[in-house]
Amino acid sequence: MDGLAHQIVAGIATGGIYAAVSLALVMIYQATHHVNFAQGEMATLSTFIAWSMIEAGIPYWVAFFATIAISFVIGAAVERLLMRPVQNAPVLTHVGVFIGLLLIVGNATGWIFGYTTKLFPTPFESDKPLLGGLVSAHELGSTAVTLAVLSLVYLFFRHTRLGLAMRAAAYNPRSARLVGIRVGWMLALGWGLAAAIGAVAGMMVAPVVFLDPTMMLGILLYAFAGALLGGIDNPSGAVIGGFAVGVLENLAGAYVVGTELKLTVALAIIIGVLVVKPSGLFGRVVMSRV
Amino acid sequence: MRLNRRALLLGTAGSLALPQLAPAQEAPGVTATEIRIGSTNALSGPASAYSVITKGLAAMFRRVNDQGGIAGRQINFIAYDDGYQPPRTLEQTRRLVEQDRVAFLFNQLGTPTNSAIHRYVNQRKIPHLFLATGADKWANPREYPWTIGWQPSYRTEAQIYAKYLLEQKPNTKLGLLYQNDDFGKDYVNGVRDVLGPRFDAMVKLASHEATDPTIDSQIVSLQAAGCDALICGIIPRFAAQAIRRVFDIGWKPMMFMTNVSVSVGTVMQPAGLEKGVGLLTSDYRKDQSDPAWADDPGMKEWRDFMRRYVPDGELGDNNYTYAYGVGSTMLQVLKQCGNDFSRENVMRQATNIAPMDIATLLPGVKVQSQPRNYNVIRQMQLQRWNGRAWERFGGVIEGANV
Amino acid sequence: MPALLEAKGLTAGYGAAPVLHGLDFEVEEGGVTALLGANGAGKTTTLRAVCGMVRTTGEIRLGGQSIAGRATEDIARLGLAHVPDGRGTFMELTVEENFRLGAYVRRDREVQADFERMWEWFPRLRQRWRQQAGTLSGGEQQMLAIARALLLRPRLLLLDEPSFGLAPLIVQEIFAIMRRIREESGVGILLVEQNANLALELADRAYLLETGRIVVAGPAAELREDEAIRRSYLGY
Amino acid sequence: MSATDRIALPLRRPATALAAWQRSALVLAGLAAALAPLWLLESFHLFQLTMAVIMALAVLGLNIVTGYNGQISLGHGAFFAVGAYATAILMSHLDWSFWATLPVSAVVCGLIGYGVGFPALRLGGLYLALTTFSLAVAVPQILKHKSIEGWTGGVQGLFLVKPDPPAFLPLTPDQWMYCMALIVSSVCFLLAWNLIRGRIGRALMATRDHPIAAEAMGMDIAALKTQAFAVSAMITGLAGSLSAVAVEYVAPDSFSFALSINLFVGMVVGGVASILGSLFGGLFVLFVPNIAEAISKAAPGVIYGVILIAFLFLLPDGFAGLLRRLAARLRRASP
Repeated sequence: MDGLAHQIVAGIATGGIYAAVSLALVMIYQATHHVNFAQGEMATLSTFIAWSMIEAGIPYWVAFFATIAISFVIGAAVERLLMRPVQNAPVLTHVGVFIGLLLIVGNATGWIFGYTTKLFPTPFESDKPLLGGLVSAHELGSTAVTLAVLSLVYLFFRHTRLGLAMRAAAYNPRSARLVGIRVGWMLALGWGLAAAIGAVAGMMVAPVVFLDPTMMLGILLYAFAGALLGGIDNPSGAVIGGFAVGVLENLAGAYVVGTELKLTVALAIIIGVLVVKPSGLFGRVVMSRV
Repeated sequence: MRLNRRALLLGTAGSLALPQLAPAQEAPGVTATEIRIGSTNALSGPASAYSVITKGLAAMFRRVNDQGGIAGRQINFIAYDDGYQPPRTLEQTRRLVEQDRVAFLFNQLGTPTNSAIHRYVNQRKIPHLFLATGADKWANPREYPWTIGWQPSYRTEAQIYAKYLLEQKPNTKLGLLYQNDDFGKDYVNGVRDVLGPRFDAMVKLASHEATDPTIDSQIVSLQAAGCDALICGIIPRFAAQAIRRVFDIGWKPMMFMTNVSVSVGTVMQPAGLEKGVGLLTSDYRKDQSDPAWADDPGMKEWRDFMRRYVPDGELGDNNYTYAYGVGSTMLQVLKQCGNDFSRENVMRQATNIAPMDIATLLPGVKVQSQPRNYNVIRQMQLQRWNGRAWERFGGVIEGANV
Repeated sequence: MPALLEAKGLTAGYGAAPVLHGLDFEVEEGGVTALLGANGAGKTTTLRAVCGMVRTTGEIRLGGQSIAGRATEDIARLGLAHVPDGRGTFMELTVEENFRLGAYVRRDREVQADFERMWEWFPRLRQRWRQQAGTLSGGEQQMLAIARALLLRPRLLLLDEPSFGLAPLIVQEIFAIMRRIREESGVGILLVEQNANLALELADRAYLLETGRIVVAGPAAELREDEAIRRSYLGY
Repeated sequence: MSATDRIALPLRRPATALAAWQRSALVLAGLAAALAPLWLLESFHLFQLTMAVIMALAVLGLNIVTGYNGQISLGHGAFFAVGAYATAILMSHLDWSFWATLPVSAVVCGLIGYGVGFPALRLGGLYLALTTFSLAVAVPQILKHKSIEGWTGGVQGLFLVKPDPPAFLPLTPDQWMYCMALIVSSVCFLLAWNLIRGRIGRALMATRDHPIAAEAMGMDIAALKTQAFAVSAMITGLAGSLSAVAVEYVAPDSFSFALSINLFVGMVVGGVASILGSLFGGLFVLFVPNIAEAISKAAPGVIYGVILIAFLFLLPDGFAGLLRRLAARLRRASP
C-alpha cells in the first residue's frame, strides 16, 4: 500500500511537469487556435538561454524574467515571420510549417549549446527531502509557479480587454476585425505569450529532468494528452489533465501492464476517455443553434 | 544455404553494376594521393548528441593530413547523416560504397543502424570497422568477418557487475533499470548470462522509454519490491535523475551504473557529487572531468588536440575522448597497412592489432585484436565514486573471459 | 456637406472574376439606404467591399475620408460597423463578452450607458447576459449582432439581411427595433435585404442591383410606387 | 493545427476528356519514364529511387484519409510498420514468398485501419491528431514487447532477403526490387485514381467539405470514413511491406514517430488531396534531406527545416497546387 501511495506522489510530481507544458499548449490554443508542435523545442531553447545567462553569473531571477521577455519576443517574431506568410493556406500547411519549425529549433539548440546533460538551478532549494524524498522543494515550488501562472492567465483572459480581444480573434477573426481588433497583432501576442509560458515551464522542468536538447521531446506528447484530456480550451482543465496523466501513467506502469507498455496504456485510456467525452473532461461543448 | 546463394548472386550483381573503374587505382577508394573513408552518424534528430564523435574524428583526420597524411596520402573522411534510422543508414552506406567508392567504413553509429547494413557490407567484403555501439554481436568473425566493434560490449559489462554483486551479496534481490532498446536490453542479457535459472527469482525489471520525462515511478517500484542492489543501463540524463532520486528517497542499494553514464561533468555533478557516493561502475576510459587525470600525459595530449583542432568543442563531452580513442585505433591500423590499402589488407591489419595503449584509455586497458577475437577492448576496471572522483579498485578485468 | 458614405466606380471580386462593375452610390447621414436585388446580384459583396473585406478598386469615402484599400479593423475604428451575413457574433463567448467586444475600440466613459441603452432596446439580451451566444435563438443572435455593432458607436451601420432565416414575427420585431434605432441614434444605415417590401418601408433611398451593376436608384417611396420596377425587379 | 478540421479545397473538376490516342500516349510516356531508370541509373541511385517510390506509395495512403477525407493522421508510420512486420515475419519465420505476404499485409493493415477509424469518428481535429500520433509512438513499443518478441525479434529486429528476379528476366536484384516497387505502386496508384475520380471519391470529398449536406444526401458518413481509414492503412501498409524487403531488415527504430512526421511532410509538400502530388512528396522526403546535408554537415536538420518552410511559403498548396495553376494557365492560353 505504501508503494501505491509513493507511485501516486511520484505521479503527481511528474504530472506537475506535464501540467506546466499543457498550460502553454492551451495558452497558444486560446490565442491562435493552433497547437504548436514546436512548443517543446522552443521551451528547451528558452531554457538554454536562461542557462547561458545563469552560467555567465546573472542572478537567477534576473535571468528568469529576462528569459521570459526574450522568449516572448522570439514567439511573436516566429508568428510574424513564419506563420504570417501562410495564414491563408490550408490548415495542413500550417502543420507542415510547425514541423519545419520543430526541425529547425530542435536541431539548432544542440548545435548551439552542445548535447551534454546540464544541471539547471532551482530557486527553491531545500536540504530536507519531503514526503520520503519523492517530492523535492523544487517540485512544490514549481507547482506553485504553475498555479500562479494559471491564475494570471485566467485573470488575463477573463478580465482584461486585451485577453478578451485575443480570445475573440482566435474564435472568429473575421468578426474580430469588424469590431476593430487588430487580429494580426493578437496572433503575434498569443505566440509571444505562449512562448513566454513555455519558457517558464522549461525552467521549472529542467531542474527535475536535467537540461539537454531533447528534454521536451517526450514531455510534449504527455502534455498534449493532458491538455486534451482536460479540455483544450480550458486552462485549469489542462493543469488537472496534466496531473491526471502523470498519475495514470505511473499506475498503469506499476500495476497494470509493466513499464514496457506504460505509455501505450496511458494513451489508450486517454483516447478512451476522449471517445466518451470528445471535448475533454472539462472542455466546453460549444452549442449552437442555427 | 539461402544466404550463400544470395551472396553469389550479389557478387555477380556487384560486378555488373560496378565496372572496374580506373585501373590506375590500386584498391577501391585509394589513389596515390588519397584514402577515402566512409561513416554514418546521427547528425540530425534526437540522437544527434553523438554527432560530436564525427566532428572529433574529422578533426583527427585533419590533424593527420596536416602532418603529411598516411603513407603520403591524404585522408578523405566522408560522413553522412542517417538520423539514427536504419533504412537511411542503408541508403547512406550504399552511397558511400557505390557512389563515393570509399575504401572502407569506419565507426558508424548505433546498433539497429549497423544491423541494417551488417549483411550488405559482409557480402561485399567491405571492412566495417570499429563501430560506435556496444552490442556484442559485432564480434562474430566466423559469420561476419568484415565487421568489427571497438568498445567493450554492454553485455560483458553487465556480466562484470553481476559477478561482483554475487561475490558481495550472494542472496541479493536485484533491481534492473534499463532503457527499452538494444542498449538497455544488453544489460538484461548480461545479468541473465550470469544468473542463469535464478534470474527470474532474483531480478525485478523496470524499463523506461527514451521519451519518458522521468524514471521516478520505476525507482519507486524497484524499491517497493525490496531490491537491495540496482544495475542501471540508462543514458546520462536518466542516470543523473536516478542517482539523485535513489539518494533522496533514502534507498541505499548497491548501485551500478553503465559506463556510458558516469562522466563527472555530465552525470555526477548534475546529480550532486555527494549523492553518488558509493556508486559503482566499470570503465575503460579516462574521464576528462575527473581531476585525477589533470596531469596525465595522455589526457594532455587529448586537450592539446582539442585546443588546436576542435576549439569550439565542449570539453565536458566524453564523446570527444571516445572519438580520440577510436580514431587513434584507426590510425594505428592505417599505419600497419604500410603501402597496401586494399580492403583485404585493411581488414587483416584491423584484426591483428598488437596490444597497445591509447591516450584516453585507462592504464592497463589495451586495444588489441586477433583474427579469432574481434573484441577490441576487452578490459575494464571497477571503480567506486568517492564524492570527488572515481577510485579504481581490484585489477583490470578481462571482460571477454567472464 | 458630403454624404456619409460615397462610392465611385467601385469594383470588387473574389480572385480573378469581378462581381461588382463600377458602382456609384451614397449613404446619407442619419438615413437608411436600402440595397436591393436578386440573389447573386452583388449586395453582400458591396458591403464587404465597403468595409475592406474583399479586394476593390475605385473610390470609397467615409465622411469625406478615403477608406479604399484600408484594413477592415482600421475602417471599423473610423466608425463603420458591419453586421455581416452569418451575423458575426462570437458564438463561444457570452452575451456580455460580445457587448464588451462591440465597444472594444472605444475609450470614452459612456460605454456603460450604451450597454443600458441596448438593454432597453433588446431586453431579451439582458436576460441572457451570462449565457453563451451560441445558445441564443436565431432572433436573439441577430439582436445581439446589431447591439454588438451599435456599441461601436458607428457613424455608419451596414446590415446584411437581418431578416434571413427568422420567423416572420421575429422579423417584425427586429424591424421595429431598427425603426427605433433610426429615430433615436442618428446612425446612417446601409441595409441589404431580400424582403424588398420591408426594406423599402424603412429606407429613405434605395438602389437596385443587378449582376453587379446599379440599375435603378432613387427615393425609397418612388421605387415602392413604381409599378414597372416592382414587377420586374422586386417581384410583388 | 486548427481545431476546425475543415480542409478547404475545391472539389476537383472532372478531368477533361482526352482522346483515346492521347491517353495511350500519356500512359506509354509514363511507363517509359518509370522504366527508364532501370537502365539509366546505377544500383545505388536505383535503390534510392525504389525507396522514393515506396515513400510515395505510403504518402498516397495518407492522402486518401487526410487529404481526400479530411481526417488528420499523424500516425501513418504505424501502418507502415505493421505492413513491414507482417511481410518480415511471414518471410523470415514461415518462408513465404514476398508476393504471398502482400495480401496478408494489406488485410492486417486494413483491419487495424478500420479499427482506428471508429474512435476517429468521434474525434475531430486535434483529438484525432493526438490519437493517431499516439499510435505512431505506441507501435514501436508494442513491436518490441516481450510477449511477441519471438515473432518480431524484439529490439534486434528481423532480417529477410529480397526476392530473386525470375530466371527469365536479365535483372539484378536491385533492378527487380525497383520493378516490384513499381508494380505494386502502379497498381495502388491506378486503383486510387479510379476510386477518387468515381462516385466514392466524390463522396469522400463531400464528407470532408460538407458533412451535413453529405449526410442529408443519404451518404453513410460513418461507413465512408472508417472505410477510408481502412483503404488508407492498407496502401501505406503495402508500402511498408515493400520497404521491408528493399531494406532487408525491420527493427522498431526504423518506424519511430519521425517516419509518420515524414509521411505527413510528404503529403503537404506534394499537395493535399492530390495523387500526383503524393509521388512528388515521396521524392521530396527521400531526396531533400540529402540536399540539406550537402548544404551543411554541421546541422542538416536545421537546413531541412528551412527548406521545408521555404517550400511551403512558395507553394502553400504544395507541388500539386503549382501543377493546378500551370494547368489552369495552359487552359486559358489555349481556349
